[in-house]
Amino acid sequence: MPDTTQFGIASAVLIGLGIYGLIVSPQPLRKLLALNVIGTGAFLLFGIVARRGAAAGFGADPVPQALVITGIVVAFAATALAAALLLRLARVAGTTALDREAGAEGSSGGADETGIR
Amino acid sequence: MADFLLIAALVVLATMASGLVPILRNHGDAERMMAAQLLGTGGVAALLLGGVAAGVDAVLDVALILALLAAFAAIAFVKRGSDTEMPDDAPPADPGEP
Amino acid sequence: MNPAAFDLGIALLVVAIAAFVIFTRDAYAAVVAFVAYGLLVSLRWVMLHAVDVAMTEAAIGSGLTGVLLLGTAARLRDECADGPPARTGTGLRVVAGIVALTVTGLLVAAVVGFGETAPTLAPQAAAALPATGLGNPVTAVLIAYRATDTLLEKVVLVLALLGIWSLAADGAWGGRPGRKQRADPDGGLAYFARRLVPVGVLVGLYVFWVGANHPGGAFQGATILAAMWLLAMMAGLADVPSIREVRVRAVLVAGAAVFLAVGLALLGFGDGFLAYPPAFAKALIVGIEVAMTATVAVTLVLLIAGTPERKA
Amino acid sequence: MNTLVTLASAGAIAAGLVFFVAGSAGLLRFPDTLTRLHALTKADNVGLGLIVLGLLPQVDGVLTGLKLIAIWALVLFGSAAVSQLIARASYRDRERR
Repeated sequence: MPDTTQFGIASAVLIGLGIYGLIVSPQPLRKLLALNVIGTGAFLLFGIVARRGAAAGFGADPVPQALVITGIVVAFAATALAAALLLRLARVAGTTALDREAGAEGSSGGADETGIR
Repeated sequence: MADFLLIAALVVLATMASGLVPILRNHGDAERMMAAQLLGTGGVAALLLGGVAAGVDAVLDVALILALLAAFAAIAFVKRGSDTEMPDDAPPADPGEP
Repeated sequence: MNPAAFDLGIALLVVAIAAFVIFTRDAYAAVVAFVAYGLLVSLRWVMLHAVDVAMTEAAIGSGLTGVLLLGTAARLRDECADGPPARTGTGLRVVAGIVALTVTGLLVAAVVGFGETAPTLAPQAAAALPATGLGNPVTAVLIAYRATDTLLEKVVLVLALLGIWSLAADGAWGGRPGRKQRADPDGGLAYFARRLVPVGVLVGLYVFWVGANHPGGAFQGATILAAMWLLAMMAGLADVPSIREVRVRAVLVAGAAVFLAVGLALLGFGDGFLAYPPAFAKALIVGIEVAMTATVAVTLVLLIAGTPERKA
Repeated sequence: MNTLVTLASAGAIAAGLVFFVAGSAGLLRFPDTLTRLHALTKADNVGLGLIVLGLLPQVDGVLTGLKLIAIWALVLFGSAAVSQLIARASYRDRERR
C-alpha cells in the first residue's frame, strides 16, 4: 500500500484554506472560488482512499475515482448556477456586496452610479 | 533516468511558479492573459516529464487535453480582457474608462 | 531524488496557490490563480495514479470552470460599481481561523490514523470487468456497476441548466443566452479557431473512444467537444443556440432518456434495471455513452453560456 | 538503451530546461508587456520542443512518439495564435490610456 499521508495533509490544508475564505471573504465570487477549493480538497481525499485501495493490478481503486468524476461535473454545474444567480443579483441590485451598508461604505461613488442605471 | 526526469519536472514547475509571481502581481489585463500561456506550456512539459518518469503512458492523453484546453482558456482570457464583446444594443465602450 | 520528493514539491505549490486564491485582494487575479491551481491539482491526480480523474480535472476543473468564473468576474466588473470590498472584522477572522484549523486538524488526524489495511473494491471491479466487455474499470463503474449514479447525474445537470434559464427576464425567455460575440471573421482569432476546432473535435472523439479500454471516456471527451464549440462561438463562427430550439432540447435530455430506456427495457425483458446481458453489454454501454457524450457536451456549453438575455 | 542515446536524450532535456529558466527570467526581468510576451512564448516553446525531443527515445512505440510530437505541434500553434492576440490587446490597452 503506497504511503499517502503527505497527500492527505495537503488536502486537509486545502479544505481549511477554503473554509477560511468561504467565511471571511466579503465578495460572493470569492466565496464561490473558496467553495471550489474546498471541493478539490475533498475530491483529493477521495483520491487518497482510491490510491490506498490499489489492488488487482489497478493503480487505484476505480470506485472512488468514478465518484470523483461525477462529483467534478456536478460541482461545475453548481458553480455555473451560482454564477448565474450572482449575475442576476448584480443586474437587479446593482451590487453584489452581501452586507449592503459595508458595501456602500467601501465605495463612495458606487451608490450614484447605481442610481443612473 | 527516472530520477533525472523527475528533477527536470521539478525545475519546470519551479520556473512556472516564479513566472507566475510577476504575472499575478502586475496589474493590467494583457499581463494576466500570459498566465494561461505560461501554465499551458509549462504544465504540458511537467506532465510529460513526470508521466514518462512514473511510466504512466496515458499521461500523454492528459497532456493532449491540457494543450487544447490551455489554448482555449488563453483565448477566453483575451476575449474577456478586451472590448471585443459587447451587449447586443449597447453603446460603444466609454473611452474615458480607466 | 524519489517520487515522494516530487510529490512534496507539487503539494507545496498547490497549497501556496490555493492560499493566493483565498488571500489576494484582487478578484480577477484570484480567478487567474484558480486556473493555475486546477492545473496543478490535475498533476496531483496523475501522481495518485488516477489518470481518468486527472483528465476530468484538467478539462473541467481548470479549463471550463476557469472560463466560467473569468467571464463572471469580467461582467461583474463591467456591470456593477462595487468599490473595494469592506474589510472583514477581526472577530470574524479569528472565528473563521479557529473553524478552519479545527477542521484541518480533524482531517489530518483522520488521514494519519488510517488503518494498516485499506478497504478496496478493486478486486471485485476487476472480477466483473469481463462481463461488461470493457477494459477501463472506471468506465465500468460509471456506466455499469453504479449506473444509477451516472443516470441521476444527467438529471442534475439538466436541473442546474433549468435553474439558470429560469433567471431570465420576462422578455428574454426563449431567447439566446449571453451577449453576442463580435469578432473579425478574417482576423487571427477566426483563423485560429477554424484550424483548431477540427483538431480538437478529433481529440475529443478519440478521448471518448479510448475510454472503453484506457483512461478517458464520455465526460472527458464531452468536455473537449464543449470547449471547441465555445471556441467557435468566441471566434464569431457560431452563435449560442436559442433555448427554444427543439433539437437542442432533445439532445439535452437524450443522455438520461437513452439510459432510462435501456434500463427499463432490461427491467422488462432482462435480469433487472440496467443489468446488462453479457452478450450485448458492450454494445449497450457504447450506445449509452454516445448519447451521454452529446448531452454532456451541449449541457456544459449552455451552462457556461448562462441565462437567456436576447431575442432569438 | 544505448548509452549514447541516453546521453543525447538527457542533454536535450537539460537544454530544454535552460530555455524554460531563460523564459521565466525574461518574464521577471523584462520591462514591458511585449518583451515579456516575447520571452515567454518563444523560449518556453523551444524548451518544450527540446524536452519532447529528449523524451522521444524513452517512450515505447512509434505511435506514442508521434503523439508526443503532435502535443508539441498543438502547443506551438496555440502559442503562436494566442501571443498575437495578447500583443494586439496590450497595444489597444496602451492606445486607450
